[in-house]
Amino acid sequence: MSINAWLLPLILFAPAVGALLLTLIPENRPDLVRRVAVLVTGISLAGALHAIFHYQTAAGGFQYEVLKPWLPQLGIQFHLGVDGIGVVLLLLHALCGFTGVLISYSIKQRVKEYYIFYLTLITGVFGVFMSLDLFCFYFFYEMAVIPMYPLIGIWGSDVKEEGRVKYSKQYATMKLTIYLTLGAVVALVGLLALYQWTGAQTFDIPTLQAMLADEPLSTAQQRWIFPLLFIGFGVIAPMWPFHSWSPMGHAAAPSAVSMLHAGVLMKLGSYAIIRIALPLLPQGAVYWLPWVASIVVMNILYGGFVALAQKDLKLIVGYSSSSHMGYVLLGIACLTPLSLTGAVMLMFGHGIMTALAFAIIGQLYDQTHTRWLPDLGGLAHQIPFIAGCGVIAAMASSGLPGFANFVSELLVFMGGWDKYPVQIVCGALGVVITSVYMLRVVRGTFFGPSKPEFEGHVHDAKTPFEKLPFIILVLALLITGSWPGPMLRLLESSTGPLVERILMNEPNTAPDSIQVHSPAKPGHASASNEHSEMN
Amino acid sequence: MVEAHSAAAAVGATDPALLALAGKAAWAILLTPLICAVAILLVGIHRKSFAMAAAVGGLATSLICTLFLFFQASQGHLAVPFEVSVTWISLGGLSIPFGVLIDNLSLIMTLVVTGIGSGIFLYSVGYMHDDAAASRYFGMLSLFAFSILTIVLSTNWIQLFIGWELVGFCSYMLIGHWYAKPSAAAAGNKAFIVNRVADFGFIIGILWLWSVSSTASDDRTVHFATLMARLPVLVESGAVPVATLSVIGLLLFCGPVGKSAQFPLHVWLPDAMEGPTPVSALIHAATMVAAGVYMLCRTFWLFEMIPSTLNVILYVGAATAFLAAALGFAENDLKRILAFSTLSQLGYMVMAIGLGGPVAAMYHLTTHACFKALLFLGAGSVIHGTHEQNIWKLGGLTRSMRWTSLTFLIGSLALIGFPGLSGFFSKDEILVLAREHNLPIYLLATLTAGMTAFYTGRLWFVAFMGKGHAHGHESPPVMLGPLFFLAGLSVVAGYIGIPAWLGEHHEAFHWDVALTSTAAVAAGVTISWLLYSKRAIAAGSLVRALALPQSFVENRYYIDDIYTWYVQNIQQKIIAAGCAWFEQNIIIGAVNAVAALAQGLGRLLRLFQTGVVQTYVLVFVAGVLWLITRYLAVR
Amino acid sequence: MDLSLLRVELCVAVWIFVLLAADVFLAPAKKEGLSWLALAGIGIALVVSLQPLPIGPAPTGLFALDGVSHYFKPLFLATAAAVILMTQAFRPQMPQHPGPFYVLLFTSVLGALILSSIQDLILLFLGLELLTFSLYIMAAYLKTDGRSVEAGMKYLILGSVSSALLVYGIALLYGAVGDTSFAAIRAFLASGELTLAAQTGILLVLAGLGFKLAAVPFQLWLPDVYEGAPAPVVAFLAVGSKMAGAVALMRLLFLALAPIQPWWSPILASLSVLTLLYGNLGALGQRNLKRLLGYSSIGHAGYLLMGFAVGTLDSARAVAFYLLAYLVSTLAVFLIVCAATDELGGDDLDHYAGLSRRSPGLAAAFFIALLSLAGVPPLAGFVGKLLVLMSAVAADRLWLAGIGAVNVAISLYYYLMVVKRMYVDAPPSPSPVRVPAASLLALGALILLILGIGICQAPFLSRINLALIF
Amino acid sequence: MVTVTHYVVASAALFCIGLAGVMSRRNVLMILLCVELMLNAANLLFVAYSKAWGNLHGQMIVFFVITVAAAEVTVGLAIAILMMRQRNTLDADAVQSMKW
Repeated sequence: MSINAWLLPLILFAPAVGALLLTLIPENRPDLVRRVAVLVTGISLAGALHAIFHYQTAAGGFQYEVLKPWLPQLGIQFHLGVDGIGVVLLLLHALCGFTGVLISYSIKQRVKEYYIFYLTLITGVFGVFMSLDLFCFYFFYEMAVIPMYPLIGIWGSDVKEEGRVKYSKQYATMKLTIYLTLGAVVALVGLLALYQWTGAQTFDIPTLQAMLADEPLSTAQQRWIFPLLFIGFGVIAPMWPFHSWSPMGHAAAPSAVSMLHAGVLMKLGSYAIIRIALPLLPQGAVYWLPWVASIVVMNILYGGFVALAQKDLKLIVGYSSSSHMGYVLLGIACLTPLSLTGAVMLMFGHGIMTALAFAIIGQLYDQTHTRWLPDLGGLAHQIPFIAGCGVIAAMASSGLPGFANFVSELLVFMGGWDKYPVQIVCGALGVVITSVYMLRVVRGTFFGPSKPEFEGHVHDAKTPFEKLPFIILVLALLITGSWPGPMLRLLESSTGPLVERILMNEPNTAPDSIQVHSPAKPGHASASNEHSEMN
Repeated sequence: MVEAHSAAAAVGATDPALLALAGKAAWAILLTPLICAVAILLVGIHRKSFAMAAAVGGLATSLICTLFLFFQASQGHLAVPFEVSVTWISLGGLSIPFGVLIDNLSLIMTLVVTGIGSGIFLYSVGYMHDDAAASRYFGMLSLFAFSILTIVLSTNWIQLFIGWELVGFCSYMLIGHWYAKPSAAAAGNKAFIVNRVADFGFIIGILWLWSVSSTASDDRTVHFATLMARLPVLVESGAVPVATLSVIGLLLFCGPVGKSAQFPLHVWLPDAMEGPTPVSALIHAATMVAAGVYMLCRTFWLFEMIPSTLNVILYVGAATAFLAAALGFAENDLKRILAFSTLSQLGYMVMAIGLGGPVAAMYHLTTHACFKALLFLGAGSVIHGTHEQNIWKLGGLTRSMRWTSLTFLIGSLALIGFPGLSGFFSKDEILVLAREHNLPIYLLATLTAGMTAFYTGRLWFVAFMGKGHAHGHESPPVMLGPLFFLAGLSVVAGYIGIPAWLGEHHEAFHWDVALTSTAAVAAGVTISWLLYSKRAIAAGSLVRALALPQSFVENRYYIDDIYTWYVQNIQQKIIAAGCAWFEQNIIIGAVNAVAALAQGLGRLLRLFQTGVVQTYVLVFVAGVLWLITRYLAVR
Repeated sequence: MDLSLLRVELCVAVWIFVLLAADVFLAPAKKEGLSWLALAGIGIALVVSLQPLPIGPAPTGLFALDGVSHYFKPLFLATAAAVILMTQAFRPQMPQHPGPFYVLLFTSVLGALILSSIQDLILLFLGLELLTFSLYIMAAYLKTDGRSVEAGMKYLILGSVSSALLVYGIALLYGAVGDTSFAAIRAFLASGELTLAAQTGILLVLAGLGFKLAAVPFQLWLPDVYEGAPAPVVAFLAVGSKMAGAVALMRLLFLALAPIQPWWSPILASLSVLTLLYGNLGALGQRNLKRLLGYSSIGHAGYLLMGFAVGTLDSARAVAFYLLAYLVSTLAVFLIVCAATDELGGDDLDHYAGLSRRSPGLAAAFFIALLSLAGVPPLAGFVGKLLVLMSAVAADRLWLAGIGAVNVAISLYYYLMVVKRMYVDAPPSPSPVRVPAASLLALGALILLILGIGICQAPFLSRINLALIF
Repeated sequence: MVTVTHYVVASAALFCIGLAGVMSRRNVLMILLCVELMLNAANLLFVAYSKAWGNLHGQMIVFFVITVAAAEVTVGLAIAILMMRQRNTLDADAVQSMKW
């Protein structure tokens, strides 16, 4: 049996098994706990790297598929598989998860419980990125949300403003959990409606896609379901005005959780939109996306302006994330191969960048016990390495060429220019705003004269092991940013056909052409056959 | 993957072996500094001497390769333009190459960058010898060299933009090299953000241009050569209206306005003097700020189609030249005077573009790069020797720093356009052009030449000639060497036929223009001599007589204040604070309100839960009655 | 009459006498053993109940041992077993004489077992009364605890009023139909007649069953009784009694009232919405864990009603699955509550502060059980809710499913408030909570079941699909 | 002649009286008695319908109801005694320690 058949389960279940193993390890062995966590996330990372290097770009489509019946009575299958988009996000998550485990070495309290929740969270997110069955998808999606609650509630920190508590961590984590769950259940209703109205008695995404290509839902139905899915998933994306859980959630979370949260969790929303809402509801997408394109401009500009007004480092990066996810949504809304590729690339780039940013802020906070910008300053004297990484993160965030963010934002702009020039111009303005607040952060934190209160007890990442997470993230940004070709080809193999299929559904196109362009893949056809036998 | 293709039609075929070698050399020019930068930042960050050696060696390699190509091309062995490139992004219909375009224009600019750059790198070895973070400095310097070469050798708009942004980053890092100084950190931020604002227009322009560049048969392109061939056809056929192209041109011009510090985005350049002086020389005098002008020359085929945009460029350039020169009058900081002078000279170059003379602009760019780098290095030498930048606290340097003063004098003379020196020739080209096309601008430019002479004279007479109290020591040979080298260049640059190389057949010398400008220069120098050396006129009384313009100039026309006011009061206090208020009270407030609503609704519902059993019975019975009255249906 | 149909009930009935006798003859010091005796009885009944169904024609008459009852009977017995284990864990709080308690429990279980097999309104009434009478006493079992007596009193008065209404409804229905058997009622309704008296009768019967299920507006007794009654009794109320009501309602709706499904469907739908909102909104801001669980149990009744309102076979199966998931999760929760109340010093939420520091395993089990109640994957409750919502969507009641879905998010809030106490707040003392080994074992089994049902749903659903055929 | 309708009306009246009593009387014993009234109203209805339909189902139920009613009163009295012991009152409204 080739490795491809069990690659995805390996990636998925390594952290889960790790979490189970941790339950058996006594609490007074934190080193062992950490080592197990490093090991299992390392296995996942290796698996994700293997997946991305061995993905057959020429063949495209879903690969490394695993198909097992799960709940055959309802047509639910345990169906895993990744296409170009999925494999990239898998890598993103593996990177963030692995570096997050390393960054979490600074957690000293209740280490065992922490890693159990953390690994559960990682499992959930992996599951989402590789699920090809709506049930599987939702299953892992919710699973990824819940561990956030204790992770922030126990190990987080209150968000303070001038010494007063602005958002308590309890408030932040409860809001985050409930908000995301609310979004998820709204999406769930949409998914169920989709399942029902399709009449296919299957949750299998490729099968549904093939069926809907032949017999699409009526336009009215699509127009109903699409906003349910888009808003439901948009909450986690996070789409304006449903974003308010995110900055304070980032701010209250412990650094590794912020990394995962801003780096990966927020991508679940946009990924779900790309994976489910767009291909299954093309007409709904065509109908609603112009509205979305205008709303997300609010994300970009508004998020940027609010970030300008913040003084808590994590809140700044938090609002910046909500601003930058606007580009992702804009790329989706523009719905061209270029913009969609750019959007996914940005999901990757922003994920890594923001993970890096939160790793840095975490290091700062652990040592200085403050994230309040006016209290900081001159830290480049004490922590030159981290300061260097900070400059890199700020520059990546500002869209400096050489980092993945530049390529992706450029692609979004180029791809969207024909459709929504005004929105693109506003988006480009957002880049300017980003550099304003990012440079303010860098200057306020690292530059300026050395402050006596930090001297002597703020320590740089010195050993290679301490530097490792930062180096991994910086390299990921630089490699994909300076030589984006391979990753773009990977993404294009999936985004191209996706957009093509959707645009087939533009009202002015003859419906006959649909069938020509979306032949059901042999694998999927057999999947649906199996399913019909089960019934 | 690497494809080399040469437009060999021009001067016969090139020998294939030479072509291959030239391709390798071209890549080497671009990539050696990058490799050195990476090496320095990765392994040399704590090894100062390695960093210095790598940086200097890297750029020297580039210089050698450039010289090789230059001689091959000038001898006619190598047909230019000549291009090697790889595909950086290829996605659907979009193809963005990354490569090296070698032609006369890029060769001359590459020579400027690598030649003057090598000198400055070498100079830095001395200048930064005692700096603890010299490795980072040299790493950034190497990265800068790569970035500026990316612009210079660019084959397309996107590559140009990439280099454009990267030089901005390097400039940011180098201005803020001494980050412990708050003013340096602030200056770095300012430079980066002002450039970002300008680049906003620039990238929109690029996007727009790209979007209109498709023809029936071909995809859109950002490639210079393709666009150059395609745009006239598109304009003629009406597919791209001239008005659209004019707007695109204006947007593209935003880039140079920021990078070349044209009015009103010039504010960052004086502040950028917070960086180490070699940086000011290389980045903020010779190369990066000239990149805007270079870009306009590189893409002049676009701008020559849109006269209205050229007009805007002309006036912006002229305004910058004049206003910046006036700012030089009131400045007391040695480097800032040079910075205003740089602004003014950049204005000249941009003006030349506006007048339709890219060759003149490029000519002036080259000579200016030589003498302004010389002036800055000289200033650096002064600062290195005296640790003082205020001209009034200097003085008498001709005695203590003889060689520095000599070279500084040569640079100053070249700057003011002393006949026979390089600045004289290049400025003359521009003035001739102005007189041909636009008389008022010509007069303004001549006046500016006089003003240049005045503030340069002031600088010289006060800082170098004045009764010395500053007892500096002369700089080491590693710093003096580049000074001599650049001084030599400043002298000879006017004689080596740069305009001819750039394709302009030199016309007869315009004595009238030359004489007029020389007269203006002479007047400027004389006045400054009278004021500051001879003290024939009391400077104070003159200042009092010109009180209003004086305060206007001293405050730099209040432009900085306007920007500061905007940032502090509009951006932060109204927009950002307003959004934050909206966020806190409306968005978060609405979410909290929903939560409170749920809680409140729960509390309201629980009003039934009185704990009194008979209430419960009552509600029970009421419920039954409600069911009966509501759902009883007669069939 | 074929007594083998009654085999489970007979077992339980016989064991009532065994228990009585043992209670009389056992020395007071050995009364502890009664719980094991009771467990043994349940075990025997459980084995009997798991015997395969006799193959034969669809049963007629008052009582039927069909797929539905065959599915639910083991569940009732398992509930009873869990409640007995809870009494062991709850012992410090219980009176010295546990004998009558087990007798009452068995009587109650007998009522529930009967309800799962009813084919006739008479048996519906009798089963309900048998189930409820014992519960009145059990609710007031802590004779010295004022709140327990108050709970018993409230439950008694509301219960008797509801049974009076139920009986009156049966009388009206009998008047309209002339018979009380489900088959006759079905035939009557199928003929298209639906007199006002019959409608009123049906509504009154629904109100009586709604009382058992705690449907709004018949739910007001529930929070008070949950708060006051002893925890093991609450567990039986929450699981056994509610499930019995649900089975009876299911049988009534699908066997007798099926022809007028379009009539009762909207009624139940509106009750469902009200119940969901009342339960979940009311639970916000509660401070007593048992009271909170009371409101939450009203919320769960809303989902059950939603399944009934949809009125399809799939929805009935979804309800059956939901009940299974609800059973394992709720029993796990109450096992912990029973075990912890004494050591923690009470059953307010604040008493649970820092439980995860004191007993990490117990807290983790509580966490999992609560999340299962909230409906979070990969736990049993999630699948139950999903099935109910799916059945609602399948019947084109998207809005109903939407309200149900939103309530998931609301309910998560108060469950997480419990989690917050356990995981975030500091413990008042570091001493671990001791749990009897048997309860611990049962708890472990329940947690495994919660996970197992949540992850491998297929065998359970197959079992239900086979059992539930109307 | 006395028809079924008369019995129905009478039983409804009886039922309503019982219900009103449950809601208005405060003494637990009185409430239980009123519940008895409601149950008996149902009994009356059963018997009347039994006569009208000419079958014995109704009459059969009546016996069950009577038995149940007796049991109910027994349980009720037991709880009332507990109430009396603890609170020294039979007032149902006085017992409201648990609410909201």
